[in-house]
Amino acid sequence: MFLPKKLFPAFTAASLLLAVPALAQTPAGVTEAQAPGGLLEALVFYAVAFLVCGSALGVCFSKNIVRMAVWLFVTLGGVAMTYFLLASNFLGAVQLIVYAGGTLVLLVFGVMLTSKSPWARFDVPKLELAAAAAVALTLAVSLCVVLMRTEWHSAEGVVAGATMDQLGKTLLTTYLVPFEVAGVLLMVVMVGAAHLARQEKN
Amino acid sequence: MNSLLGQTNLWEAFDVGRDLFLFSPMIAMVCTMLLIVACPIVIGRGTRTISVAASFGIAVTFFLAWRVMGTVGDAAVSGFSAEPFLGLLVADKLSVGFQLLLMVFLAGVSLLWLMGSARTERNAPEFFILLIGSALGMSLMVSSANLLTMVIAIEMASIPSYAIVGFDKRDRVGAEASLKYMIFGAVCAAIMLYGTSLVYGLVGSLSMTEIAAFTVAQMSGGANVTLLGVALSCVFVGIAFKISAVPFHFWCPDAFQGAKIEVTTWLSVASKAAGLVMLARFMSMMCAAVPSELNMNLLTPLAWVIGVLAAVTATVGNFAAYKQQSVKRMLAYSSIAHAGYMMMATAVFIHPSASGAGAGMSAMLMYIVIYMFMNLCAFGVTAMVSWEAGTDDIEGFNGLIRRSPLLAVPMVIALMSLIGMPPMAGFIGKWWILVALGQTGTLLGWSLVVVASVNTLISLYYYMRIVVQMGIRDSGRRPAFSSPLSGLALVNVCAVVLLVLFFAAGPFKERVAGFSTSLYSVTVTSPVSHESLAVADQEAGQ
Amino acid sequence: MTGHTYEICLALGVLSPMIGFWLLVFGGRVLGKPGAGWFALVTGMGVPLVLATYVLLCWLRVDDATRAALTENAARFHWATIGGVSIDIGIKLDSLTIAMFFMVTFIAFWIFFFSIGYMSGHSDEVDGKRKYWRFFAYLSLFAFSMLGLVVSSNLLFLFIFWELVGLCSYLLIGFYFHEPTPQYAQIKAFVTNRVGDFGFLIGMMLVFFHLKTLDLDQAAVVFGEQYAAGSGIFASGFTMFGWSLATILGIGLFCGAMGKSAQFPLHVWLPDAMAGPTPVSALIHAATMVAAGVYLVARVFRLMTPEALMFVAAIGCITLTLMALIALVQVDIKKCLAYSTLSQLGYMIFGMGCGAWVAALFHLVTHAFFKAMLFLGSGQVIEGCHHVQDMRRMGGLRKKMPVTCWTFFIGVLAISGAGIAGVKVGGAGIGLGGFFSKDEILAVAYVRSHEWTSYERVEEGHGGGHGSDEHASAVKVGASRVILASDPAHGDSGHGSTAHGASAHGGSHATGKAAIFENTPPLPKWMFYLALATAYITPFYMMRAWWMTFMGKPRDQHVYDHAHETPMMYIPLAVLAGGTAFASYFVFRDLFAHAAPDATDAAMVLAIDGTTHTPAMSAAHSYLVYAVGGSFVAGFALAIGIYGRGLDVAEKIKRTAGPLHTLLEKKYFIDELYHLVWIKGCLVVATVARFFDTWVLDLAYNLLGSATERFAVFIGRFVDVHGVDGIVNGISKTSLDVSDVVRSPQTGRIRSYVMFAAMVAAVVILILVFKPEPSHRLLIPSVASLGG
Amino acid sequence: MLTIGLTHYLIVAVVLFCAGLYTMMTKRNAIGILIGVELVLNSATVNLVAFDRYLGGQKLDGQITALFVIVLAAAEAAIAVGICINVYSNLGTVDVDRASRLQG
Repeated sequence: MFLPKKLFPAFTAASLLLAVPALAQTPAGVTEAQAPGGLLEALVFYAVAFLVCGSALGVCFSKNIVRMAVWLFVTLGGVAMTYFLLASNFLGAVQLIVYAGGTLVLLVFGVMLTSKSPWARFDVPKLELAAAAAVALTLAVSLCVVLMRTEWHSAEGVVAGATMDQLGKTLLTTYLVPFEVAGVLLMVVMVGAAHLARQEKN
Repeated sequence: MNSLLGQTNLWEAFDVGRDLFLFSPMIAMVCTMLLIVACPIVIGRGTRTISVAASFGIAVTFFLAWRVMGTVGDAAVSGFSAEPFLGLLVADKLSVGFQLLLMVFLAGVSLLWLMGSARTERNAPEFFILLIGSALGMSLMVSSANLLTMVIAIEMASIPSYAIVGFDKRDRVGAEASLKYMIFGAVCAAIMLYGTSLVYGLVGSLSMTEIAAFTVAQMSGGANVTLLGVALSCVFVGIAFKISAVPFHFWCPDAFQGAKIEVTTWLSVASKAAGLVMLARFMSMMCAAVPSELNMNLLTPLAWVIGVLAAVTATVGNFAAYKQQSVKRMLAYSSIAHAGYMMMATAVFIHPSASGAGAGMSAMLMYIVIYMFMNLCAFGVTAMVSWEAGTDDIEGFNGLIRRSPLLAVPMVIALMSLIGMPPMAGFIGKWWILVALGQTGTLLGWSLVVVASVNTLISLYYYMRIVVQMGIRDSGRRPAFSSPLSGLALVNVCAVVLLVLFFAAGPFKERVAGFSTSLYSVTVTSPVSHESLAVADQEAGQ
Repeated sequence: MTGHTYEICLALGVLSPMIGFWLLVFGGRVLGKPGAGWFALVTGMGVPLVLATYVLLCWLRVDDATRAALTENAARFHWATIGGVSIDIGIKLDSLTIAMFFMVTFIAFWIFFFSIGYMSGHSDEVDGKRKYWRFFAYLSLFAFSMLGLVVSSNLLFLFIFWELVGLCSYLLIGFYFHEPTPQYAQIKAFVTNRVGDFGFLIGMMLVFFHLKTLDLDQAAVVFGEQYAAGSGIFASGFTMFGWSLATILGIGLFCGAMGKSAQFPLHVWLPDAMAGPTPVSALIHAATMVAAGVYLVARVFRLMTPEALMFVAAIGCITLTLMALIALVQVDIKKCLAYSTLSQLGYMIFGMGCGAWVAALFHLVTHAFFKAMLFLGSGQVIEGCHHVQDMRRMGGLRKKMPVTCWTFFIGVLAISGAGIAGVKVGGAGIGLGGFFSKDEILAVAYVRSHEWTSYERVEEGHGGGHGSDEHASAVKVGASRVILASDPAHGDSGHGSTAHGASAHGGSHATGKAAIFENTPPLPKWMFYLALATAYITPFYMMRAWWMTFMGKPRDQHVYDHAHETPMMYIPLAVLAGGTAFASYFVFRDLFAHAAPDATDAAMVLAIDGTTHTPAMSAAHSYLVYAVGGSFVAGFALAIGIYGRGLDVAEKIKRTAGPLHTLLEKKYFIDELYHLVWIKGCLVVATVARFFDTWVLDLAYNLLGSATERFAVFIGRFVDVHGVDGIVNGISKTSLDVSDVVRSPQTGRIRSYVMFAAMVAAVVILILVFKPEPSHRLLIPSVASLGG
Repeated sequence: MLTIGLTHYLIVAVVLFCAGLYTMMTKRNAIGILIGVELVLNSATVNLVAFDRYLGGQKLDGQITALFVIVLAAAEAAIAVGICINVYSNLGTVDVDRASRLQG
């Protein structure tokens, strides 16, 4: 692991700190300039990108599950910040509330419920790690190459961020069907998860 | 699809009543689930109560699908606005027909479950909710015309499936199976979503028609389509997972062996069929986006990819089935092989040459129908044998022909049908697929004919092992079977259907062919210019 | 009899055994031991035989025009439309069908009869009672399938019945499934047949796509038209091994026949199939099912190009020679008959390839009679000797089973082609079965190989010389013609022969036919000489078998003491012996000759009816007739000379011949060769695959240890495989090995699944991204020439 | 470099994607694999939002899709945790390498 373990709470704190300028930069998201730029944005972006990538790698290389969960939390926070940077405030909030606040907590519950000692390690053969790293690196390189080569079909530049009003309307009109389906899905999931996790009375 | 943000009254754009009617079978499924949720509160959670409610729901859904079937014409009928559900869902003969079929199959599986696991299971409401939930997901899969709905539908079909595979919580193997299924499924879904996001970036939309039009335009325009290829490959991972195409088939034998046999029956047919129909819809939209027949060879690389994958899938499935001791696992591998055959048909209707338009499509649909009955029959017999013998090993079939001829005869018919022996419907299914492949007149088509035929030969062995096992006399004289009457009825009806479908192949084929016509009547306004097509033609000719 | 009565009768004849089958399945147990057999005899074959006889008699009474009308108007029922082609269920009503139908029912009836006696001897089984009815149920199912095959008017339905027949064969070979040999044999038969059917399927699909029909008649007409126009399948330009697509069509269909009729590379299953009950050998593996291949070739004869026919002839020729040689050294009575069957089937196929359409079918019928009889005789011997099949332990049985002995002898005479050359009584030659049929095949082969060029000239100037040629033709060959001529209804209309049929048939197809006729090359001379030489071998090994079994002194007193015969079993023998003696005088030859003109649209059919002979050719045929006619004398003399006094002389020869004997005894090591090719070839593939697998997947686990271990296992398996022999073991073992390879990623560890899938995805993406050119240039041109 | 464009975000997403993939391949804890899945899903959402921002015009499809992805992730996590608990109570571990009774 290339980051000292002791530093991870510090990174968490840094992420929260970094969220502030990000939030400040796009106050309501409506009146954003057509071409935001400048040094500030670049700096913020690189900080956030470093946070996201670093913590994602932290997830990769952590040996125990609790650390992984914490790193994931940092990653999710960082992703939320990228949303803010992209002027998608609502999505950033959802990311923080639902993802970091809900899904991650669910996973942590899972961790707690399924390990005798949360610090237990499962070692993986070195060669296997190497193979996985090779696959991941190959993919990373090829994807980067192809993404940088691609010319995107519309280069309209940056557009104004959406308001929650617009999002809500679209969600409940155009995307009404998937919305309802997602609702049904959640209901089914609730039933299924409850069934699986419930203690059977014998 | 158009964003409707600017419109003042959104609901004027479409006929709500009509659309609700067109999609009423799915709404009925949701209502059935709600009914089952309500039952424990109002009446009680006894298996009988729940199964009555579920059968009522299935019947209503079937009836509604039947009614809708009568009203959808040959063309794809759209819901909500000019485009179906704003291009998110379609209702055509294909999707509604699939729902009809699904309900029949669902009824069969439920019956099997009630005879089997239900006897020791106290959680009928959960089981039915999950089962119907996955059925709803499959219905959505075949109706979706948009990558977003497609993804959601796949999840809707998969997530309850994970849960029902490990439904029996006292079952170690089931737990392991559901874990593997879930992990593999989650990974594939994640990759698919990543692909979807790339597709969105490239196309600017997730509507399948627009994706198809964009793809065709790019390819004929000679643009660099690498990223599109990568993105579509990632999307295909999700579909391949549902179809269990090699190399995304790994979950299939493990999950199928570990699951309760009723669940295996359900997944082996319904989820694969839904995946295949979805693939078929996607491919036919691609075809529709190509403006003239001459340019069909634009899509040749796509056909080759799917064709080769199909050939590998069939071969791997058949070979892997060889050494299996567990009949369930053997049938799981055989289902991989059959998925391979069906994929072959999907690969070639990308070439709708004048005479063969839709041949691959209707061949595949026919095969699905036949496959449903033969698998229900084979799994039904295996289920009853394994309940009796306490194991799903092949030894359980020892001397079945003497111990229970009413199980052995349908099994022989089902196995013969799976092999593709003549007097059973399986032969017709295979024959039609071969015809569709041959009709393309391409190297690909004929290579697939050869591969499929050789595979049939290979598969002979392991199916025959069961037949031989049934004939072999048991050393110890075991008593005759006491199988439930309804179970015997179920498998025997399936066997008879297999024979009937063979002899009534003509009308059957015409009916099924009707299901596929709607796909080809979809017209896509393609942004492809004629100059770019000319370029593509020249290049193809070189 | 008018209208559709013919079809109704035939259809009832087909359905009756089917009904019998179902009744036996559900009520066989009730019927009990002899009851089930008698029931099967009546429903399975009695009813069809009566109907067949009735149909045959009616058919013989009507004139040609009526027959043509009946054939034309035979009912067809629409079954399904595939790809715009309508497929009909119907009955092919012509002389060939009726003759075959009668032949099958007649012979099968007596074999059923025989079985009742034969199977009752097997009461020592634990559940012999159930087995008993099951046997007859299978036989009935077979009867249904075989009759269905004969009457099918459509290639698809022919194929369906064809598969059913194969299934019945599978079931019946493995009837004693608790023993290992039948189990292997049944799988071997099934698989080998499926290999042939694979070709059949390809051929059928070519017919379907290029001729746009599966109806036998229509296909032939379209084929002729396409040939004449140089369109359709003749315009494809596709070639493989130098064969055009049209030729591949014919060869593909012939592949099916190669499987069923056990022709050379696919012959391996038939000798092993003798593991089944003897009546089954008689019925299926001598008289009917194996003949189905010949019947198929006859039916699709008009779809065969000259090249395809040459291929057919070559395969037939190779089979007939090689198998006869193997028969020389067999000591198992059934195996000996099996190889003789192979050789005779080779004759039929060879005849078909030569164009001796009529003669080959004629030989099919005569062979069916005498070979069924011979097999039943051997069954009687085996049953009487308590399942001893080794001829070296028999000897002198004529005293214990005289009827069997002498009926067997008639069979030997028949297969040897015994007759008195050059003598006629009342206008008919004197001879048994093969005397006429085999010699006719040889005569056609002679014409094709030696006088083909002159034959063409004669064909051109045919016009007036009809009558005189007829009289000048070879005496012996003339015998069958005389029967033809004796029926005034069709003495003259040119139906009996060759390319002349075209002139009677009308102008439209004539051009096409004539052109093909011109393109037909002469037969290589070696083929004729091989066939001729084999005609000398046949009598030798048949006489050898007979002598070793029935004559001389008993070599095993124990066996001799137990030997006996029962009337239930020798009555059929006697009847079939009568059939053998008179089949060649009966209407079969006549009916085939009548069916022949239909087969002249595209290719040529030769029949020795005199009409094709110049006086010079007839003279040549006369020598030939004496040469062949004498063959049986020479063969018999040699056999008696060697085996007349026990086995000592034979042993001596065996020792002298050494390696040659081994070669024959081991059947040219063909099984071993298959084994080698399959195993080794597949192992190489498997090794490569496994090496890849080992390299990619297991690298992570433990590199060297695992690899070494796997290698060791491999070597072990490799050696082990060599210890096991037999093609079935081979194929299944190979498949199991391949199975191991394809299942090896299925480790049970989900992580390795994910890794495997991700690796594949990574490789795909890598290729996509770093490929040298954009994908739109990677278009693979469609090969439009392959399909229609 | 200093002008932040679409590609920058896409590359962040690629890193997330590959990190997730690596995690899925190397973690023996079932929940660890799920965490890898979450990373991949996040990469998809980053992509979607970035595309929406830079190419989407007035449409909000990307953001909406991202919302649905988050919902799907939650649903999947819920059922996954249920299954993990079930596996744990049956096998006594969530080590996926030890859940290999079904094989071949």
